[in-house]
Amino acid sequence: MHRFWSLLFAAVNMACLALLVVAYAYPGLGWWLPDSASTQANEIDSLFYLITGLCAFFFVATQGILIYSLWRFPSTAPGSPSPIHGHPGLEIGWTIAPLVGLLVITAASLPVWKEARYQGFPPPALEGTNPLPPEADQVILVTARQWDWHLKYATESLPAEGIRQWASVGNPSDLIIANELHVWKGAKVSLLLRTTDVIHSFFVPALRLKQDTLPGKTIPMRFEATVSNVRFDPAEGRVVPNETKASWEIACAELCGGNHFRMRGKLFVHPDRKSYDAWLDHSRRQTRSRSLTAMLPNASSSNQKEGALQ
Amino acid sequence: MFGTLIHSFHNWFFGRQIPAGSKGRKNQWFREPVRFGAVLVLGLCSCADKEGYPDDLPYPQRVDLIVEEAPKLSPNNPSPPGGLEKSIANLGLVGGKILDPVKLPEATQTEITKLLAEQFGTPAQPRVGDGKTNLPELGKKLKLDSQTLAQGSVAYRRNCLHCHGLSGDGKGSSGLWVHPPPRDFRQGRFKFISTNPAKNLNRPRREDILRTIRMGLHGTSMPAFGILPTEELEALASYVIHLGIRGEVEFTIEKTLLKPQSQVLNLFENYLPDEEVSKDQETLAFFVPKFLQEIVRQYHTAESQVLVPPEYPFKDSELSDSIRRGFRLFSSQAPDALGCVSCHIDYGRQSPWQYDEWGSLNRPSNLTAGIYKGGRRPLDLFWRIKRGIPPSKMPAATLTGEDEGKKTWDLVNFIEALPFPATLPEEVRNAVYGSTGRIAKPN
Amino acid sequence: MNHDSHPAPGNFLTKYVFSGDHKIIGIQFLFSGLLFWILGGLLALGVRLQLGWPNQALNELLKWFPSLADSIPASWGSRISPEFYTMLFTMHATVMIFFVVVPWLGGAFGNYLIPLMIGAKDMAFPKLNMLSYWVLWPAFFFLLASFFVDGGAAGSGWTAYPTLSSATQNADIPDPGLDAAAKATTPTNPPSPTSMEPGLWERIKNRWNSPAAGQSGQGQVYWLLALIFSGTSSMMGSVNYITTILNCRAPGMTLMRMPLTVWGMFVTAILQSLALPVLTVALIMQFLDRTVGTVFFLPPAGLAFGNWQTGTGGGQPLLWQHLFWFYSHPAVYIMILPAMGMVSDVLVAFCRKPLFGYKPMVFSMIGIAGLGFIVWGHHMFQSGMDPRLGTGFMAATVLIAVPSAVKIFNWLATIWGSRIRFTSASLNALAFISMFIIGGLSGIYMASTPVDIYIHDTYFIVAHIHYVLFLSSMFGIYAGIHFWFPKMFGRTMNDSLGKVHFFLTFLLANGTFFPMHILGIRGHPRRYYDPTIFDWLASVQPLNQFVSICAILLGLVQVIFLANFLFSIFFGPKSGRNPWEANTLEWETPSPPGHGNFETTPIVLHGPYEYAVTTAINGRFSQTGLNRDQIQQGNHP
Amino acid sequence: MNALADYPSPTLEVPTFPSAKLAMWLFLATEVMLFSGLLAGCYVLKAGATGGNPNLWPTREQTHIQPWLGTLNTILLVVSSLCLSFALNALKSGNIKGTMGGFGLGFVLGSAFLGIKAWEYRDKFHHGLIPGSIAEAINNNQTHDSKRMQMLSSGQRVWLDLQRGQLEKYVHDHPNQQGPDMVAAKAFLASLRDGKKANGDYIRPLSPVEAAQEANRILEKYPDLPVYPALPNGNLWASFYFTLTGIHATHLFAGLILIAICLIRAISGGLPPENLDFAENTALYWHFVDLVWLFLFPLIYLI
Repeated sequence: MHRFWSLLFAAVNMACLALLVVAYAYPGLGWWLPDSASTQANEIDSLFYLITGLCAFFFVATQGILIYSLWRFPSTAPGSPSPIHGHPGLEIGWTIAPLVGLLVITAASLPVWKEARYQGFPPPALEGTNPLPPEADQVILVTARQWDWHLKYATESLPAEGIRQWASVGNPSDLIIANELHVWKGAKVSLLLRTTDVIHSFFVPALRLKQDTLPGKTIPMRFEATVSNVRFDPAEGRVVPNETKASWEIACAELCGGNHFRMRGKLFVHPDRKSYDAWLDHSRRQTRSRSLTAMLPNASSSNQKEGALQ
Repeated sequence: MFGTLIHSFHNWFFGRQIPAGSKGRKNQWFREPVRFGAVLVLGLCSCADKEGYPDDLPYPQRVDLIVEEAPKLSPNNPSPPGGLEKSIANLGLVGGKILDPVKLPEATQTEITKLLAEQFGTPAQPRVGDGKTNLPELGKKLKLDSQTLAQGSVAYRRNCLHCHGLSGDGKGSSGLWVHPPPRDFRQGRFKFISTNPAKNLNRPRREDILRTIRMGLHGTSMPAFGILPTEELEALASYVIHLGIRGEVEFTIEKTLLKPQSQVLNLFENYLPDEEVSKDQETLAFFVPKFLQEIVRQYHTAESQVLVPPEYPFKDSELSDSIRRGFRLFSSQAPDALGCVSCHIDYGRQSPWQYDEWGSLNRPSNLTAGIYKGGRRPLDLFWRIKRGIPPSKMPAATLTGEDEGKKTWDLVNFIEALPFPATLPEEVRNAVYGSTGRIAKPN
Repeated sequence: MNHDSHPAPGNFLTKYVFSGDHKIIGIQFLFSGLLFWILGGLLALGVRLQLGWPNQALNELLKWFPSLADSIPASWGSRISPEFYTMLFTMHATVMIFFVVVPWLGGAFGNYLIPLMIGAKDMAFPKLNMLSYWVLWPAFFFLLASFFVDGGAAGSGWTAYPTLSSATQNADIPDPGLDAAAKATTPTNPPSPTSMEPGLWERIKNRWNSPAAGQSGQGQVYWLLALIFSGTSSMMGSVNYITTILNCRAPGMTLMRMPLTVWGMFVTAILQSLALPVLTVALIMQFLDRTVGTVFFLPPAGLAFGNWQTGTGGGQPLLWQHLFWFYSHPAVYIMILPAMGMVSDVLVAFCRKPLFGYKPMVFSMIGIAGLGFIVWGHHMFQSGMDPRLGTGFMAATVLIAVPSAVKIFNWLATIWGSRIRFTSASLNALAFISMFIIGGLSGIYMASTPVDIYIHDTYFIVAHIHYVLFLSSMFGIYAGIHFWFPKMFGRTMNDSLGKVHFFLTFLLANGTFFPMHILGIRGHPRRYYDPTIFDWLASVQPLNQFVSICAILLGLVQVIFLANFLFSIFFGPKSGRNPWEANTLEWETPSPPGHGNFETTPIVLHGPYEYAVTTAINGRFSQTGLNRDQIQQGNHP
Repeated sequence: MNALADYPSPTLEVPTFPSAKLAMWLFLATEVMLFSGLLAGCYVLKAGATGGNPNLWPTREQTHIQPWLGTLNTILLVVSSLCLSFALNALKSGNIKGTMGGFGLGFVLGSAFLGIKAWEYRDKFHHGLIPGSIAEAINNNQTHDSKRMQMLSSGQRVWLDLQRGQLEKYVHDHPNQQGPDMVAAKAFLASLRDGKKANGDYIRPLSPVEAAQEANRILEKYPDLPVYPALPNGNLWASFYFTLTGIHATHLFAGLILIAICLIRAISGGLPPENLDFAENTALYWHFVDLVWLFLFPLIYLI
């Protein structure tokens, strides 16, 4: 009977491992990490694989010892156990071994964390009078509320009073869209996250970007997209997905009420600034238009475009 | 045979402690969970995740109070969340008029339910018209065919149900907790519409409903659904119209019949004045399809009655003059002023709460915040000014004269600039935000 | 406390209900926990039902259970409503953590085992002990009552982050209709000034009824009250445990001769007594925010919900997270350290071999507890706190993995070369170790701050916490119940049924919780009512369904355990004093022990794990040095 | 004392520290954590709200804090602690009268503390210092990043209502007064109303922020007018004040009950020696509560 139990332990653990391997080996299943589309995403993924490798090693080693022991040392086995109370050398060894592994992980994590979060933190750009945060190509204010994301795109230069003034008041010409994040490939995007009601969390899986929004605070974030998934077609007046048809979504990752799950947005990465500018220009014209006829012909041709109307 | 089985199981379970055989039948308890489990597994495996309402679920009959007339008062506070119904029940105390549909004779209630079910189907198979009467071509133009509606009902259940409720009553489980309360479609009234007021049509265009769904209502809890596929949005709009029509038929009949001494004839007189009815046609069964047709016709008319704004008359350099004129129109000083500020007190910062048609509390928008429920495009503002928001007592602007169009654009310019102190001319800025020392600096 | 002040109980009421006897109190905790375990499990099934089939019509899903289907309001459109769903998972976590695992480990096993294992006649303060149980009853009341108040039970997650949980609408909201009516009937102008000022009580009452969202309704207030009371109970218990362990040990029972179970309880009690008050403070602050209108968690500019605003604030929502996690991270250890101790004892008794590295085991427990106070920030890497703090917390968090690893290796070394008897108790203990490896390793992902950016608040966390709390702590509890059941009730549980239960639970629990890792890697956020609205999550919906089926079966399988447990109390075979031939002191008492536990005060001569002793009769030394025959006959020297 | 009591072996370790005292020390450790959590939270919030700028915190004048009352309370508590020490000493030396006196005086002083505290609370309520409905004086350095807060919020509405009510009552109660303060009161009252003049012209009422500034300006000139001031971070201050002192007062109340029990026991036939633990623990607890007050006093009354 003891064989049965050791086999059970072996089977369950191997099944768990197998599930991971299958999920990794068959990307078509969609059971593994989603597309990665930012510099930060690639680094986080590498780190993820590093940790997975180390964990897999410890997992196999410890579970292997456990299962082997169950197989090898049942009460029915001949002989009797030896009364060992401990072994200082072993203790020191197996204190240091995991410590080394963990230090490796820490060492690998630090630069990525620094890259992801220290940039612009604490936010000097918010305090001073800089028109733009240093090295940012694009500034987007994300205002979360129950239950959607309002994104404000700066369409002209920011006011002299600084970016905080822009975030609070803004320009009349700013483009405000719900739930659509438009950037272009290679742009250094500076996001300002805030909320009007409760804590939300701006989660873009494809960018491996996640940051809570705190009531009363404006939190800066940075990212740089490395893959594009759409382009703007001026002839059709709408955003056209690439052949790969990657649909990248934005979600809320912090419970924000009954409709928490409903805070869905989309990420559109344009191939270049030109495409983005064309989209911005088009959307602005749609938004600022004072003539019905300028908008009507395309009024119901595409929701992508219509979504930009606000 | 069975007894032996139980016996051996008994021994296995209790070991050798208990004498065999004596309590065999009592072990039935153990079979229950097993049966429960088997049934559950079978039940679960037999159903995939099928979307949509169950087929046998009917639309619920209206039992909540009807607000016939909302009070004129402006109370200090909004109704507490979850307290809307209680608040409505008290409206009678403060000068409102409420009617209780449950007080209708039982036979009438049954008849209404039956007729509504005939004309509008169930949540799973919604339709407009019973399929026999002559709605097809109008219905098709409005995309009210049963296929679109069925698609809409699935999308509605997924996206809208928990706020707007099964019958569109705005009392879904989440809806109780949000301010302002989700729209109750059952009166067929919509706030943000762009039809021409000349025809006295209080119907939305499909595009108006679509805009609300796409962009949400900023300043309320209605999210933007712009990233849903176009077909789904269209289907949703159709289904919302379906709910609106269904609710309106029910609402109208109940509201009329609940008045003292009223009868079916009053319905015809009030709502179908052109209809020639004989004595034996004075029945609900005759009224409902006719009335339904009338409503659908109105929706259809509304589609072509968009209120087209006059061409924008100003150059960029004239903007600040236009804002100044708009400011005067908005205020109450100038001779032709509209006095918007008497409701949008302190430019909306101290707006009082007011009852709307549904008996819930709302307040005029805070225009210094730059948040516009009905949309932020200049066109939306234009429509709000020219069209008003009738259900919540915002009147349409009574601008007259030749330069009516210009004046409207002046107002639009002023309202657009209001949230941005830097863009306001100095005297306007001082009037709105106080002199320099008293500005509440936004940062 | 002198034993004379605690006489043997006379009547039924003092014996079984208002008893000061630690054994009765332990069993009271055990049974209360059992009831809440059932409730918490059912709540979890509700969550899984929704997640497995988020769009399915409920009356079809539940077609075999028409009464259940009928209880869903028709206005919900044959669907669980999102508010109800948030309530389900919030209450599931709250019940399981604060009303099942903590009362079971600390309350039931702690109470039952500490005096027995250290050779004391009872706790140091029997009446305080009794009070610590009965203070739980107000908590039970508020928790259960919250299901029936307006808006249902708390729904802002067990973490209850402000401002979702705490925002209130208004300082004085009379019902607008009635308010206006009052104004209309008394048209005095100006209104009498005194009537403008609502009384304090009225303000509290109005605020109580004026949540900002469905998640901060009266249920939240009840939740806060329930937690304040359960915290008080735990605090009383911990003070009692520490005093008992320090002061009431039998002669010869040095600290380094205490069984690891007692060490686990001791360290847990210290953790609890130092960390819990901080949570209590946070709960009180939120309670005042929610009722009186203080602004601890309301940001300076206030909040805007829909078209209304709260008042101005001045506080910081983030403060709650700091205070909350200052307790709730140690709480994780509060919920695992006693189980670790119990598993060590169970394991050694069935391995028939001394515990490998007793001192390292003790020191690693202390190390875990000590480090446990400085790692709370790893729950908050994405919360918007200064990222430099995150770096510090990452370093501390990484360190805390080391003592856990040391424990694993010591257990493995204990098993190595032993002679394992496979019983339900030992199997559950072994499963604890195996599953704790998975739970521990998956924790490393969260320690690494960049990976946590992605993993945070996804199902990976849910998988991790369930591997630690269900597959570890619960298996520890199963092992403990199987192991000490003979001592508690004088009868043994059915071993075959126990093994069947173990087999099914082990399989199904892994089936339930392991795929959650995959969901998390895919990025499935937790607390989602309907993940299918997202394109990128469509591919994992089959996994969600698989998890749900496993979870429902897992729930059903627990019936076996429940049945085995309940029926064995009355009909199980009688056990002797020491059915497992274990060494620790509790086995030298009768089963169940009488009032005062020991016939004569035991004198402790050995450590707890003297097995495989070649020179001894039976190959072991019990802690008092008695051999099996003497213990069986009750012939103490 | 415990299971060891009846065991004869002197060679084995016997605890010397009484369990009851140990438990009381442990309990006090949890209490230390409770108050340090509270105080740490409060310090963090205050630091976050003011950023070290004392102008962003209400002054003593604005909050009607009277340090002499706090000092008096401090003295009361310290003396009551001394009384309890005295009572303990008397108890140890068998002086029952001294014991009764010590406990009795301690009880009276503690009650006096609570009485003064209650009076202070009443005073605060009277001045409209109720958490959640105090108008904030907006300082230009203060971050108000939500534009929407320019709208009348519920707290501000309560505050404005209170202002109007108070001023109307004042004007109504002093029909014959014509002084400049009455003029100011009437002007302020008028500027609070949404202003439709008799001729139909519209005058913008003061926005809440302006009203708050105006209230402070008037109060500077005419401190006797029944106007509630707008305080910088007033709501946070009130939250601190009531929570800190409230929780402390609750502890004090519990201590009073303990002292009362000691007193009753002393009166009804003296405290038997085995109850020395109880009396000692009571004193220990009371000293702790006293100690907490020594932290609260400077925080609330002096800083």
